[in-house]
Amino acid sequence: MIGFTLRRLVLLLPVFFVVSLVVFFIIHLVPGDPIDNLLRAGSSPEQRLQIAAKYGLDRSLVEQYFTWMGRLLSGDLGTSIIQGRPVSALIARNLPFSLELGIAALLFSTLTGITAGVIAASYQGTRVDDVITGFILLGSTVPSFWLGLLLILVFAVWLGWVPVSGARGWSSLILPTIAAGLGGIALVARVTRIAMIETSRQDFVTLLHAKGLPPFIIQLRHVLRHAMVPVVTILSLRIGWVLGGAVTIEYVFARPGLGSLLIRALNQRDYPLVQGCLLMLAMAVIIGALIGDIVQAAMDPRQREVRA
Amino acid sequence: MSDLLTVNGLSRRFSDGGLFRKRKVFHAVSDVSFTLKQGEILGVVGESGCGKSTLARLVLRLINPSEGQVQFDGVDMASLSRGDMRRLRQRMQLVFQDPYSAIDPRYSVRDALLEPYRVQGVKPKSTDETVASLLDMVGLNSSLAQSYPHQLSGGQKQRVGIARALALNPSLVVLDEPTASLDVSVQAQIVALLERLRQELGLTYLFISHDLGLVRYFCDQILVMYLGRIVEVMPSGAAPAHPYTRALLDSTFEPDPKRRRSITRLAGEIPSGYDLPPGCAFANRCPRVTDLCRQVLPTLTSQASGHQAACHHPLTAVPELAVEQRSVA
Amino acid sequence: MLLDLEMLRIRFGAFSPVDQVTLSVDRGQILGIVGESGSGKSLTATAIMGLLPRIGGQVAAGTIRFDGTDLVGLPEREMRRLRGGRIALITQNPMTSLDSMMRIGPQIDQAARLHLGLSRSAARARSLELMADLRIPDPASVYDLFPHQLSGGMKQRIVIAMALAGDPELLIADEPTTALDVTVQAQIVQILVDLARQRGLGLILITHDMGVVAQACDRVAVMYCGRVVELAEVDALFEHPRHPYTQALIRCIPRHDMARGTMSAIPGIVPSAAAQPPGCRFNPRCARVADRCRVEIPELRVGASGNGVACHVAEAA
Amino acid sequence: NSARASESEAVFALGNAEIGAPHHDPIRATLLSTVATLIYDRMIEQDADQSYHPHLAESWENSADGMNWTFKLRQGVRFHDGEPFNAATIAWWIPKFKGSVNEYLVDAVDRVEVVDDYTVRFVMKRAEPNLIYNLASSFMGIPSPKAYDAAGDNFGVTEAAGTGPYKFESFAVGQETVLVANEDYNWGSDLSENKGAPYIKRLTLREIPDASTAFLELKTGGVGLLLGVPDQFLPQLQAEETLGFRSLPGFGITYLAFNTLAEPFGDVAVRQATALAVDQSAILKSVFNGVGLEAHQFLISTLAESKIDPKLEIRHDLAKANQLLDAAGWVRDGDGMRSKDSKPLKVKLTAQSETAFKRTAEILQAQLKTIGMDVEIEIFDSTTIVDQLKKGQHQLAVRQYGWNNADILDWFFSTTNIPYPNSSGWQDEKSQELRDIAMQQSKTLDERVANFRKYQENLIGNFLFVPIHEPILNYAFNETLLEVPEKLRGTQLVQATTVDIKVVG
Amino acid sequence: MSGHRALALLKAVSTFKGGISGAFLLLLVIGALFAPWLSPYPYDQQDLGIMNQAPSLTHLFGTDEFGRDVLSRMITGARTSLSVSITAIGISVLLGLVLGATCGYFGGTFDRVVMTVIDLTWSFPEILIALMLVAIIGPGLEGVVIAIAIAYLAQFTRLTRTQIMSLKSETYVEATVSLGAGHTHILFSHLLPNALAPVLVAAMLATGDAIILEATLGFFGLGAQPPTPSWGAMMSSGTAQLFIAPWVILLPGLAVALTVVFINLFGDAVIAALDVRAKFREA
Ligand SMILES: Nc1ncnc2c1ncn2[C@@H]1O[C@H](COP(=O)(O)OP(=O)(O)OP(=O)(O)O)[C@@H](O)[C@H]1O
Ligand SMILES: Nc1ncnc2c1ncn2[C@@H]1O[C@H](COP(=O)(O)OP(=O)(O)OP(=O)(O)O)[C@@H](O)[C@H]1O
Ligand SMILES: [Mg+2]
Ligand SMILES: [Mg+2]
Repeated sequence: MIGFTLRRLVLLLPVFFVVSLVVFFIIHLVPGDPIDNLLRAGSSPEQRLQIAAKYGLDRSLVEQYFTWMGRLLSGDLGTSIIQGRPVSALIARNLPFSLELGIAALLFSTLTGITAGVIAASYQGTRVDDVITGFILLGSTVPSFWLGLLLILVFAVWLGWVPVSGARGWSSLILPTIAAGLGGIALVARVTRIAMIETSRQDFVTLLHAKGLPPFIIQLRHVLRHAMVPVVTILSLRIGWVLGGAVTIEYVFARPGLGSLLIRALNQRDYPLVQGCLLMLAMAVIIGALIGDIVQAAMDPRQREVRA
Repeated sequence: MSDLLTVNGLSRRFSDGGLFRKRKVFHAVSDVSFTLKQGEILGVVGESGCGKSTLARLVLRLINPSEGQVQFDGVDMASLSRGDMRRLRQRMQLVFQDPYSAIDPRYSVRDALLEPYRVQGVKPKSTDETVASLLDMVGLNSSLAQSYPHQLSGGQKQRVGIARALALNPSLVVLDEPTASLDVSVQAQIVALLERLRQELGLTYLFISHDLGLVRYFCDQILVMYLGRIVEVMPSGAAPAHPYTRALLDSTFEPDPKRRRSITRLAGEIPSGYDLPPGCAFANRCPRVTDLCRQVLPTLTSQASGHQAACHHPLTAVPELAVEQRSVA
Repeated sequence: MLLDLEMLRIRFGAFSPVDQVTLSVDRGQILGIVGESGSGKSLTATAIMGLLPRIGGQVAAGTIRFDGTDLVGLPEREMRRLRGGRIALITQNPMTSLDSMMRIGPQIDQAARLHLGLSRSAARARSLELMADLRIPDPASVYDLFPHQLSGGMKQRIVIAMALAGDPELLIADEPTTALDVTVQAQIVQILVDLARQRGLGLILITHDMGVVAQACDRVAVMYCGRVVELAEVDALFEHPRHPYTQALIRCIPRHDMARGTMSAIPGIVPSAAAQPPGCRFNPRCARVADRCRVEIPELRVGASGNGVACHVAEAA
Repeated sequence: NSARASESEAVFALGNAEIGAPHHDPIRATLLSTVATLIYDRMIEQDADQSYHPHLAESWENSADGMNWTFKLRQGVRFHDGEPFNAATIAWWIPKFKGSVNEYLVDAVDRVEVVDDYTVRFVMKRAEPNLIYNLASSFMGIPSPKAYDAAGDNFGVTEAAGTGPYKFESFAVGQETVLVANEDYNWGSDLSENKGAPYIKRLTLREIPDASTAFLELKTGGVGLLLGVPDQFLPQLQAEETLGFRSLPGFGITYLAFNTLAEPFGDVAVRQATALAVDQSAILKSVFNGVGLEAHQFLISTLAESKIDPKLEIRHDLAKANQLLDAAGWVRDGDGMRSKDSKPLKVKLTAQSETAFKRTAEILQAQLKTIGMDVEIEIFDSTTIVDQLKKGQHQLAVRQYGWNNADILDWFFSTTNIPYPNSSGWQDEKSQELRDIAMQQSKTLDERVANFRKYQENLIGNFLFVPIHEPILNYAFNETLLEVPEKLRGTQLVQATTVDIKVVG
Repeated sequence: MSGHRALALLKAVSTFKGGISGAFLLLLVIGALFAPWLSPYPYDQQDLGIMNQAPSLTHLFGTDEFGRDVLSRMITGARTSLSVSITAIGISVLLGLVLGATCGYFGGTFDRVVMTVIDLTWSFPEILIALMLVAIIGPGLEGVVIAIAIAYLAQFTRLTRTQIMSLKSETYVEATVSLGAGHTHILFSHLLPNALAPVLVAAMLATGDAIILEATLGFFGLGAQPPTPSWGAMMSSGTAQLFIAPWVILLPGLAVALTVVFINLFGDAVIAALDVRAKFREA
């Protein structure tokens, strides 16, 4: 297992290089530059040159890339042009919020999705199945920013159960979690349901029934375990979404986060910050896929064998 | 009769793993040689995974051998260009074990039967007639031409498969367990059909099966394979010389309750093709095993005319069997 | 009789793929059910196990009497108590019959813990014993393996052990050897036969291989298109097959001593479930078809001997 | 709900324009929020009527040639870290701007001379009557030299110290800043009633980007006061009984910018026709919900420089607009759109993606259609727009500036600022001459006002822009939580008023 | 369309769910196609005298902040929303088929590289991809279309690739090879046609998601340029409207939700219908 992980990590190096290249040049393709966002009314052209020089923006792109890469390899993500703070510090400040919401939403959508998927699969083809699938479907048809506002209206304004917005304490996490997670439920539930149904068609399930095991034990202890493999795959590939996908939610609920940081940076063409955030996201995504593989291998003894 | 097919030292290995994983080599077919005369039926028997299908694919060059040559009608297939090889395929055809998946579910019987012509760029005189005569040849009603595979029974599908194989007038037909997934009553129909076609069209068959009884019934000559190697080559009626062939024979159930008899219990498990023992692959299950068997790989040696076995202690040499025997009933 | 099926009919929505199934098996007896693919063998087994509702079917008529109780209409809770306990099932494909994500041992333990109320360690001890009985080498280490680490024959033995774990009186083996190699197949049949004899189990051996039937069974039920067409002692069946279908079936098995080209086949094809002919279902393919066969469904009449045939012509003879 | 938790606590939500300030260091900042005005005091305060008032500078004097400024400093003022405030502080402070983005604020200052402990003299490079304006800017809040030098880059992030009524407690970027009352404070400015410590003892300033969320927070009491209410929300807020309102004159102008280098706007007649086609009152009503003022010239109405000859003001006159176009040879086609030499009068209108801009663009599109101009809207983010303006890729653009000084005219129209910020590409000798006079030859404030009026009259006569709207600053607060003075002081609701706000009950 | 695909569709439509949803979608498409004739008013006709009016007989769905008729804007908006999502998904499916088929059929290093990149695009939040692309490409629907296309590319590529890989080992493909067929014949006559059905069903479901994504991008001011309406743009035209004239926002929201629900229902019905055929094949 450790060997497998190590080999996969080594494979990450070229990927990292490619990603860094893509990330760097993509952001420089976007028109506009950060200096305009730095200068205010009244400043002079000399000042502009001075700032360009300070951040190396006056040099060629290739040169800039290698400087950036050089720093990167020594662990330095650079300094935000607009905010004047180290990129790593800015990410470190925002990351916990993203993680908090991302993980909560992921847990919410996974747990609810799996539960719904299991129930729907167990009652496959009946009213219960229809109602659950329909309900979940409805939840996923509403854009999350929209849902966020409606949730605030109902639960914070009318009912007053939770704060309207902010990122203080668990109570302020409830609504964003629901708004961010609701769309994911449909995905998880769908995959779970189909995987459960397919698994229950297999011979070993028939044999489990033939052993006289109660159906819910069969569903939970055996079928679900098999159904979790594709669910884990899907989830591991969505790790980027966990970290940076909640932009609209962050906006509506006035929460800080990586997504918002990145979008603001993008709007201001704060190159080092955009590059840092994107690279971090990309790495998280790749590592997420890796973790997914490992978890999957841990779950499925056949894969463990092949990879050991 | 001339040699239609000559196979010489054919081997095929599959390797597993990659850049960062430990490489494992699987010996699917090892050092197989035989010749097949025009008009003959050569049977290949062996248990699942012993390399029968791989051999079939090698013979038809659907996959490339790791070593060895295949000569078809005197031509070494390795020397052919891609285009020539594709053209040569007209003369050798394959019928599959699983008729259920041998036809594209989106193709009607008619489409399937015309595909050989399309692929080879041959224009049949009249498509309708061609389809009708092919169906007739395999004993199907021409009204089935518009049917899709899911509307046919297994036996019907297999007949379509055979008709498709025969569309381009091949000389050699490789039959890869053509009846394995069919019921006995259907199997009998198909076998009878194959026999009739062989006589009418002068076909040569390479007939693959795991059913020794069927092979002995249908074939002139039998190759017995075990873990990728030929362990015995024998005329259809001969008594087996290799203990493995013996075991195979003993394991078949005679459909006659009066002849209930003891079954040879083989000890041990079939070794994996990944880590083959140095000696005889059957050594760990063989009742006649000696140290020699475990260390030295036996080669095919002649037992009688047209009968060879790869065994250090062939059965004809020692008539008495010291085998654990148990009665079934 | 341990198990007695009488005129069983299985219904899926509007159509009944299985009808007029009458058969019985006693303790220590081996009943073979033969028939071509789709003839309703598995459905019959499923019905006995009470698992039809799971695949959307139901028993429409007839009785399934197990040790005196009719299983038809038995509440699911009680059925569950029988299932895996007094009645056990072995399915066709050992490759897919085990939960690939669970270790071997606990899968065997399950039935013993559920039906015999054994503790974890007692169940384990019992499983190891069973595995040893089935000649699984080194049971203790196999106990902790995963299914994919075993060969097919070994897996099928595990499946058998699993079936035995609940200490059944009736064992239904649905084509237990089809997916196995010839040499392994022989061993598995051997094991099942030994079990029936030694433990006094009633064994229903479902197969499409007349050879297996001839070698292993005491009695045979021949099925065609969802119906039992002949029910007989095995010797009688092979010596004097009465139903034309049985006769034809025996004739199309290749034997090495037959000359090439002498094997005879049954003409025509098995009718699809949706297009069953009226009267005797075999009539379009039957060599001895009479007018009556085309209109009137022959009934299976079981005599005092327990043998019977569903054929107008055979009865007349 | 923290705002209710303790009697003397309150939560304010920052206005949208203030969101995203990365730190509270006034010297380095490009964006400062209200927070900075609470932590730091300035030498001079500016009131809503643009008048100047002493704060840390008790009085000041500008020499006749404009080359010397002398400031008398307030005594007894202490920084939060206990350091005294005196002339040495100023002498340390002004040079700190060198090399920063805010250098231009004190660009004209050659050096600072310490006259005595509480008197400093700025020796100027050139006369700069506008210095006083600069000193009232929030970027001129004075930090504690000791704390500043010690904290380095972390100043304004993890710690901050000024002399203001509030002390810095914590700051979570993009989220909130928590401040506590400076109990030693007794040097409140002229603008505040309360010269002592503020009434709100613990003040949280939150950043809520979405206006609806902010509104709902205010309504539910999660926030006591909104610093900046979007115009679209005003009617909605006004319908709420528990909410109170205050407003201040605006701080900028929404306008339509021309690119005189891109046809057809090189032609003054087309520019004038376009300008006359714009109906400011309709826009005020529909886009801004009647909030704010119609703009008919380029400067905010509280500036004296805005009082130009009324005849020159740009006002809706459809008939004249059409006349002008007819005269210029733009004839109407069958579909009502104009063309000249078979070139259709089709133009691009660039606008920013924020709602107010988008809506203004939409309504302008409809209004310009009435003079036969076919307008196609293109929405970009603000940085891309700047890039386009710089490259001269635009024709028309809906823009807004926030600046309460007439020198904005120089910023936008001086030849030296081509291509950006003078993205209109305006190059005219007469205009430039008037600009030079206004910018460099005004010795006194009155002279400056007169010169700038002339400069603006020239620009308006050339129709270089269409003034549209002068927003006013709106503040809403929850009356069950806070008591806000009737009359707000200062150019925005900042320190001056905040110290007077009381917590209800 | 081949015989049994038509059959599957027929089967889908003949179920209750499939019938209702099919009818709704058909109406929607007709509405979008004939928008100019069906709209009671020009979608961009402003009338400041009747701003933000609640639904009435003259304006069934009320008016918006410029006094424009909301119903007319929604009908025209359907056109934008549908064409954006259908075009985007269409591009995505086409590209996905090409990439997926190439990767799945030929495998090797090319496959590994492409799939790594593809996975990356999939795991990246669509909204970020879209924001960057729109910034690069410029405003308007093109950017949004391309962004949505890229966001879904991974899904179709993966699906096609898996399909092709499993089909590749089907016996009938080997049968074709043994007949002497070349790559082109195998890919175009066997693999792609058989891989198509699940990809098309997935595409249909994705079209629903794409409508939501278009709406979300509208929230960030990306997409349809005013005065062109799209449901997304209407929904997010300043959330202030929610309190002033909720119908301006709620009705397009409802339209999006309904459309997505019905697309999903219809997709399910089609899947079920296809499944029946698959079962039939097994029997
Ligand atoms: N493409 C391949 N890659 C790796 N291993 C392969 C490949 N093809 C076949 N094998 C392996 O080679 C061995 C022989 O396979 P083959 O299909 O020839 O057996 P067979 O005798 O036809 O068995 P069966 O009776 O089950 O059809 C098997 O163990 C199989 O796993
Ligand atoms: N779940 C089901 N729903 C509807 N019909 C079914 C179902 N299962 C089986 N059948 C039908 O019942 C008939 C008998 O099936 P069964 O599985 O019992 O056959 P079998 O004799 O076991 O065949 P095989 O030898 O192939 O296993 C078949 O024709 C099949 O079409
Ligand atoms: Mg094979
Ligand atoms: Mg069966």
